[in-house]
Amino acid sequence: MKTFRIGGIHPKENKFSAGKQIQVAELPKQVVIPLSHYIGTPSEAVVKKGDVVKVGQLIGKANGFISANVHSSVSGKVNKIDVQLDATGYKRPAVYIDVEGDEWLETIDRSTEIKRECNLSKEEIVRKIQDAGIVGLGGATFPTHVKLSPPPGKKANILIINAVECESYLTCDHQLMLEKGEEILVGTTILMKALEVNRAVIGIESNKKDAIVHLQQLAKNFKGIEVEALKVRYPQGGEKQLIDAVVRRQVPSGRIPIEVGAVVQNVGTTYAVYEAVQKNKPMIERVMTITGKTAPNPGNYLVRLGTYLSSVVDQAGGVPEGTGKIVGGGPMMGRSLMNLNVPMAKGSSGVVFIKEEESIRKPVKNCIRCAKCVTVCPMGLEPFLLMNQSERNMWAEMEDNRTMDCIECGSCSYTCPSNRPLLDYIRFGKTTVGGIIRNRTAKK
Amino acid sequence: MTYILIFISAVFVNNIVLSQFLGICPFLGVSKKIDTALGMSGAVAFVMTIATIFTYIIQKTVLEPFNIGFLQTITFILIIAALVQLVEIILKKVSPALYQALGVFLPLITTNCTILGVAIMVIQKDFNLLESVVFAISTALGFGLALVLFAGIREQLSMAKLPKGMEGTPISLLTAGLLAMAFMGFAGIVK
Amino acid sequence: MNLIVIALLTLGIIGAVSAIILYFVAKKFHVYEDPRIDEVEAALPAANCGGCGFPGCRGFANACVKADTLDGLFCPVGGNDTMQKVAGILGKTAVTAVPTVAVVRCGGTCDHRPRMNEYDGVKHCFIAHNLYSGETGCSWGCLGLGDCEVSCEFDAIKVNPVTKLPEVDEDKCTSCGACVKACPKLLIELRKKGPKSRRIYVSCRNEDKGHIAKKSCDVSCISCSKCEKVCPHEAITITNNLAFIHDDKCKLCRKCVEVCPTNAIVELNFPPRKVKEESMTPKEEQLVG
Amino acid sequence: MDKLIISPAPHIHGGDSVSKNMTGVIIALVPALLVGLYFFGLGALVVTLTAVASCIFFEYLIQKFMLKGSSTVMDGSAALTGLLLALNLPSNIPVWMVVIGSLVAIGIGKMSFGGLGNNPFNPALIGRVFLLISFPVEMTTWPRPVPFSAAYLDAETAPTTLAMIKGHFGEIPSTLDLFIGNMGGSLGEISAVAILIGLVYLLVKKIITWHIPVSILATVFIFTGILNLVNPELYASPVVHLFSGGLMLGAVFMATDYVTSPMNPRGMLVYGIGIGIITVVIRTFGAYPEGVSFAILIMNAFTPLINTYIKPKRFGERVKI
Amino acid sequence: MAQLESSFKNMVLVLSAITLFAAVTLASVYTLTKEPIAASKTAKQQNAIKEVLPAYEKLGDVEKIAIETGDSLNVFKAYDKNNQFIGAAVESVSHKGFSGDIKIMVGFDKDGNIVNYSVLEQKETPGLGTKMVDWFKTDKGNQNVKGKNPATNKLTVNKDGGEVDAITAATISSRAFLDAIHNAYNAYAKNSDAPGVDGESGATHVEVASTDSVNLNDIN
Amino acid sequence: MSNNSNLKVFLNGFFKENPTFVLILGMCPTLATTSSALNGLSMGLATAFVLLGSNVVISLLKNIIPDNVRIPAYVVVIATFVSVVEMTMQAYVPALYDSLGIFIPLIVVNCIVLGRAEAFAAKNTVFKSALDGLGMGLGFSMALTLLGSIREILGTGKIFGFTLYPDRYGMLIFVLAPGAFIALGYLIAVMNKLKKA
Ligand SMILES: Cc1cc2nc3c(=O)[nH]c(=O)nc-3n(C[C@H](O)[C@H](O)[C@H](O)COP(=O)(O)O)c2cc1C
Ligand SMILES: Cc1cc2nc3c(=O)[nH]c(=O)nc-3n(C[C@H](O)[C@H](O)[C@H](O)COP(=O)(O)O)c2cc1C
Ligand SMILES: Cc1cc2nc3c(=O)[nH]c(=O)nc-3n(C[C@H](O)[C@H](O)[C@H](O)COP(=O)(O)O)c2cc1C
Ligand SMILES: Cc1cc2nc3c(=O)[nH]c(=O)nc-3n(C[C@H](O)[C@H](O)[C@H](O)CO)c2cc1C
Ligand code: SF4
Ligand code: SF4
Ligand code: SF4
Ligand code: SF4
Ligand code: FES
Repeated sequence: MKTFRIGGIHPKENKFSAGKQIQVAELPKQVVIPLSHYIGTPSEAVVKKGDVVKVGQLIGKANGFISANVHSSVSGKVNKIDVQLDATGYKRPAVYIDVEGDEWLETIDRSTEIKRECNLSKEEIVRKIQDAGIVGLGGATFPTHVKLSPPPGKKANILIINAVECESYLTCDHQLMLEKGEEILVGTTILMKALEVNRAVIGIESNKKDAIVHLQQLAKNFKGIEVEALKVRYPQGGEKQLIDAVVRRQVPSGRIPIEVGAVVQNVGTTYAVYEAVQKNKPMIERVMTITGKTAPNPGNYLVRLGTYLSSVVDQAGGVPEGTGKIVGGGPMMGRSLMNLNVPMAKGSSGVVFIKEEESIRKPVKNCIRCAKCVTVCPMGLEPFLLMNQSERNMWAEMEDNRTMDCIECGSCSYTCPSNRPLLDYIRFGKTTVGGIIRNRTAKK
Repeated sequence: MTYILIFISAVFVNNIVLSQFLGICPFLGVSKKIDTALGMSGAVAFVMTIATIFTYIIQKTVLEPFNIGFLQTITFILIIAALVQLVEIILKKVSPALYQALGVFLPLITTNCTILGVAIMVIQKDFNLLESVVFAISTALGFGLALVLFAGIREQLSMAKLPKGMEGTPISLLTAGLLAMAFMGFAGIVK
Repeated sequence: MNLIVIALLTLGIIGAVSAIILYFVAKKFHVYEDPRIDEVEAALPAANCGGCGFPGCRGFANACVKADTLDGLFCPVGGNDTMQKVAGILGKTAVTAVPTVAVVRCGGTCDHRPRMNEYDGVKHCFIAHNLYSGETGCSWGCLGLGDCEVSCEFDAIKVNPVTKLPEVDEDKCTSCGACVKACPKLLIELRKKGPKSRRIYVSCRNEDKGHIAKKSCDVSCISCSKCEKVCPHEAITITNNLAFIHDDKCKLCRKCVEVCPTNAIVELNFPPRKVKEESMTPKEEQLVG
Repeated sequence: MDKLIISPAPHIHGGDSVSKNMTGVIIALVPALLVGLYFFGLGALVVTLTAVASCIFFEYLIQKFMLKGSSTVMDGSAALTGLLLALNLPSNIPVWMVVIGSLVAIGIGKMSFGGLGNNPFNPALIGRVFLLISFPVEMTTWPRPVPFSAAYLDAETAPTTLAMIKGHFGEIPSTLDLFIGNMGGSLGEISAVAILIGLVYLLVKKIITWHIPVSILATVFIFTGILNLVNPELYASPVVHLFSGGLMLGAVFMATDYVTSPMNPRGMLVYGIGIGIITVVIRTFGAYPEGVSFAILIMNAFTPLINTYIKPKRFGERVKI
Repeated sequence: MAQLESSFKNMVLVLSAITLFAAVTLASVYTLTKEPIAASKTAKQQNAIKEVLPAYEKLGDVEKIAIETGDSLNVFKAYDKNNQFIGAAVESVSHKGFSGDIKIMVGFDKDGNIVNYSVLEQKETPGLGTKMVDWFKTDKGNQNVKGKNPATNKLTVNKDGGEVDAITAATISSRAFLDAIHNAYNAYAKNSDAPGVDGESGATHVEVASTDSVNLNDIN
Repeated sequence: MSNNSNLKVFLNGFFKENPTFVLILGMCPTLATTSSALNGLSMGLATAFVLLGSNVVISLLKNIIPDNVRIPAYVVVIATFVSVVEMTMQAYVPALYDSLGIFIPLIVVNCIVLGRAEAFAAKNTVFKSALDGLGMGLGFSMALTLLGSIREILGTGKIFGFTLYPDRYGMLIFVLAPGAFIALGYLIAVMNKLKKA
């Protein structure tokens, strides 16, 4: 079975919500739709206080190249346009909408019938995706239309659908594949068309046997789409790792996947593309997993953007006793949440409750130079060294040792027998070194 | 074969620093970083070779014929001092880059006993000129090897938290001792 | 006797030959380096802190020698005395700088700012700051993890374990600015030391609207503009919901301190005032006492 | 919990710990220890217990009175150092020497550098080589292996295979004896098979990787093989070299010490090859019949350089655009 | 007094003066110590000869005898008052030492029995190889070589099948020492005055050299 | 000048500026010649003699030596004294001369000697320079003797040749190169500790 060639770990999978039917979350009373994205400039609000909006109506317009449109996920009245504390406690611009009814734009096709045919041209597809405000749902929330418009001179020759879901606990992509398999394949064909490639590979880790079988069955009817079962290994979902695993090409340091002719899209994104292109539905909701060892009711929920996490969590049985930490996203890469009063955003793939005793870090000991962090690092870095250098502000050395290559997968910190906070320091170094590099290029 | 034996002996078995106890001051002083250690080794190799040739010639053409061996110490040190200064002056002008790399070490070399030590040793060992040159170069290599190994260890140690009182010279000496102990394994390879 | 002659000749010839060679080589290969660089370097405090903006003291010395005037060149550690010395060596005139000192613009002690979360990462302000806004509701305030303390070469700034706020030791602070650069929350400012070390400043950086700020911290600036109005010297301006006292205009009249409803304005090293004594905040007591 | 905990990702940990690794190695050493006890009996027991106990004791003492930090006595590394030191000693060595060896290993070799993780040289080998140089006589007289023997200090002595090779006397034991361990030698080094069992355990438990042991053994095999082809009279066969002396113990347990070995596979291979070559050179040309200890210490000294100049295989390295 | 200015004249003058001073001092010290140095060098040899031979009246000529190793050894022959040959001291060397050559002086009586030996020069490990200085004269076990005859006794270490106990474990030095004894005996056996001794390969190349610098008979 | 300050100059070399423990100068002879207390002491005294002599002569000559030829002049003076010591030892204590070997001529490059000439003798009176040379020299001798004793005791169980315990308990390594480094390392560590305490 294929997998990537350097490093990697296998944390306990703990996929408690696997196979749980996607439930539609209740409509909230109020939504707070963030205008900013993880990457790129915030969108510009195009509604004002008091405006009445429908589901799917544009409320924020993309502002710049790497930015995406934002649409209302509910119908109702704009309460205000203000800042909102996000999961990190910092303020971001957002649109507050009081929900009234559930009135959708007429252009949106809400039927469940699968529309397979797509006769649009490449440009029309990309335009539709851009209008729909689709961003990558795999975590980085990078605007999808940007990825579909390769820089001049570069051309993709393979599309890889990232259905790896290598993070433990999370199951939203898995469940989506089981329930919307055919739609995803249609979405894949549309993406292939947009990229003008004739080969697409859906990479799925072998712990999702049912999904592999299901998609393989369906894929027989689609030209050029293969389903590849991959060995279970974290961080296979990282796009560089996935490309390596599927087509044995390694994206060189500081480059992007298109330079080796590959484009990677998450399954969720693919489904969103299907809905946007075939059903005219902008990005207004997504599937997320609520789970944890103590979670009373682990499951997958279809949630409207801007819904407070607290309200979704309440539907899933509330915060369990003895929770020490709540993680937004998977436990390896997600952020710990300060509280649940944050709105759900496009990139929210799940909420994981961590038990109190597991949430406190163990005391840090001396590095015993066991090199386990080096062995597991999927980028071939030396985390122990980078941490040492970061602690001593040796930025030039860190740059030489390729700190900017780190994908922040956390495998190193996960593995270290001395519980050293390797990634914390590497991130610190990355931020600083990144700043230094930016200053340098700006000067030139 | 003799040359190979001289080489092995000077680099590993009778390493100038670790078993002959010469050049300890720069060994302890200029070994904080690998780069400086390399620079110092280069400078020493350069000066040592030239100095050995000069002193050897003086010994054979002046001191021995005139039976004034008792002037050995004083003439050798004069020659070495003058030579170091000469190298420094010329290097500064001719190759500023090399001077940048080696310059800071040059003044240190006059008071480095390896140079004088090797000059005297080749006379004691009755080497011919070629053997002396090979010996000087090998000794310098041995010095460089010890210095660079040591610098590597010290760079690594700089990341560690040492016990109070051990920082600085004590830990360097201790490390040098353990290094010398490891090098004793080469004993007997060349007599 | 014969021996002495030979010895003399040998030594003499070797000496003479090397002297002559050295003499001529030195002449031919002479390279000039300004000796004043060494002199200036010797006059500097050798802290190599970079506070002057140059890499190390020698870099600064080099710059001083090369520069036409000493304008804009200042060693914060050595202060005016050192600059006078440097000026003396170089025959230039030094610009005198007003002495400054670091102040921390956050008054949110544990009492004033309830903690809402518990941070369990590396004790490093920068790392914590990149991750989230802080353990308290105020996303502007001090994280208390001591990056400033680590950055200070002079042991002048220390995080008080009780208040979890850094405190500056005025006598030790050389105003090198290292801590200013270190603080990710931009809380530290180099302010005029003031006559008899007396200073007044707004000890807050919260730019939230008043009610939000007040909610997260008792002693925050709520931009009520009372101080702005009461200041007779127009030394206070309010931008982004935050008052700021300009130390070049402030005449230390202390009117603003009295009117501030949240005690966000701090006065340092003034003789105690009788009237408002009871209502002093613990922090002020500490600072005044 | 009233306050939610906030920390940077990752939020889970694999559960590996220092003590797990150390106990793993100790477990892997059990077969070798048992063979030692079987052949050398009481002496082996006394030496092992003394070494382990005194290493732990000295670490505790130094930690407590001179370093003043959190105690690391319980992580098992001191016990492991003691055990490895013992396995490297003749079983008839006086107890006071074992105590000195432990003091040197822990005091000089480890704690002077700041304790676990900071020492540039392998502590157990520092202890052993210190003893070897200080007490060459006691360190080079080994008792004859006798099953279930109760003799200690007055045991009948036997030369090691390597001494026989070097001195060109005596009959070299059969390959089977070499493999099982029926020969003179330090108490833990004699049985190749027991050590190989330990190696398999270490590999399965992922405590070490194959690079170091395999590169050392392969280098020694090839190098001695060439010598043997050149002159079989003078140079012993590679099989004999592989199974005699401390080579196995060194390659599997001592060269692999995390702290003192390189930290990426390429570096490990260079390090292993270096150890192999130096071992053979000392064995065949040097004054000592055995060179593994020295070879490992010398390559320990090279480790920082290897780490500086040999980097792991970076992702994306092989593709050129 | 102010420091002299660095003018060219001053520099040359002062340096010359100092050099003169140095040359004079050194030359005079050299003259003064020349004899004691030479004396101490020969004294070492003379004392060694005296130590390793039975009481004798005078020494004969020094014979330089080449042996198989390629070295030629000095053989100092001793006579009693009747001018009878009573034995000879051989200055022998071995190149098999642990670190460097080992030079010893061995005395044989007229029958070729070892009278005594003295180590002239060795660089063996202190505390180990250096023990040879006394080891092979001490009555303990089978380590004493005094009174033994290399022709009849098997003077190798017992590890090599001989009858001498090595300095425990440190066999390198022991072997080298015994090697030097053998060399000495070979040279002795070839000396012109060795009656009744069957030299291993018969007397071959014997070269008589007269001692020029010092009169060896002075020691008596 | 008061006697007190003369005493200070003299004692300086013993403690505050001990060449071995504080200034870390002249490490080679320190390590090489201290395999026994006696060797250490002899080397120390030989160096002390050179120090004393060169300090005196240099301070005598300090005013007539032009600055530019300062170093060569000093070196000649020092080398002269070294050669004198060398020949004298060779003549009267040949055994000692053999065991100190190459390190006698190397006193020339011992940084202490030139260092004191530059730092002290060139600036002070003859009497003070003599005191300084003597103090430094004896401080150096003291350090060497101390190190030699430690190595001799640990290595062979003897001190100045007197047996303290049977030498089979001695740790040979202390007589050899590694032991020299290790012993000096810990000795300096202890000195550092004492200085702070
Ligand atoms: C360590 C790491 C793990 C990741 N794991 C996944 C994953 O399991 N599934 C996924 O879809 N994306 C994952 N991603 C994100 C992918 O790298 C990539 O951004 C995504 O597949 C691109 O598709 P998108 O633009 O449609 O989101 C991961 C990224 C990193 C750095
Ligand atoms: C600054 C930046 C520029 C990017 N430019 C492009 C681009 O021009 N074309 C493209 O296809 N992807 C581009 N990407 C997308 C990345 O390749 C990647 O898909 C995205 O960062 C999400 O991947 P992740 O989740 O693994 O981090 C860019 C990403 C970043 C951060
Ligand atoms: C530091 C050290 C110095 C040694 N010096 C000598 C020596 O001077 N003479 C000697 O014969 N062996 C010397 N040896 C060799 C050992 O004592 C021992 O004899 C050798 O390892 C092998 O013993 P064997 O000769 O019985 O085979 C020395 C060993 C060490 C560790
Ligand atoms: C695989 C492995 C091998 C080890 N080998 C040794 C060893 O040879 N000698 C030793 O003293 N400690 C050894 N240790 C224990 C520990 O790493 C050692 O005490 C440290 O060097 C002390 O800092 C080993 C540990 C591991 C995990
Ligand atoms: S977080 Fe970075 S350094 Fe650590 S394993 Fe992942 S890529 Fe490597
Ligand atoms: S995993 Fe931890 S202990 Fe091991 S080398 Fe990396 S940082 Fe050090
Ligand atoms: S407190 Fe800040 S400005 Fe003052 S000395 Fe310290 S770092 Fe420099
Ligand atoms: S003032 Fe800034 S740097 Fe100092 S502790 Fe507070 S947040 Fe950290
Ligand atoms: S004494 Fe040898 S280098 Fe300083």
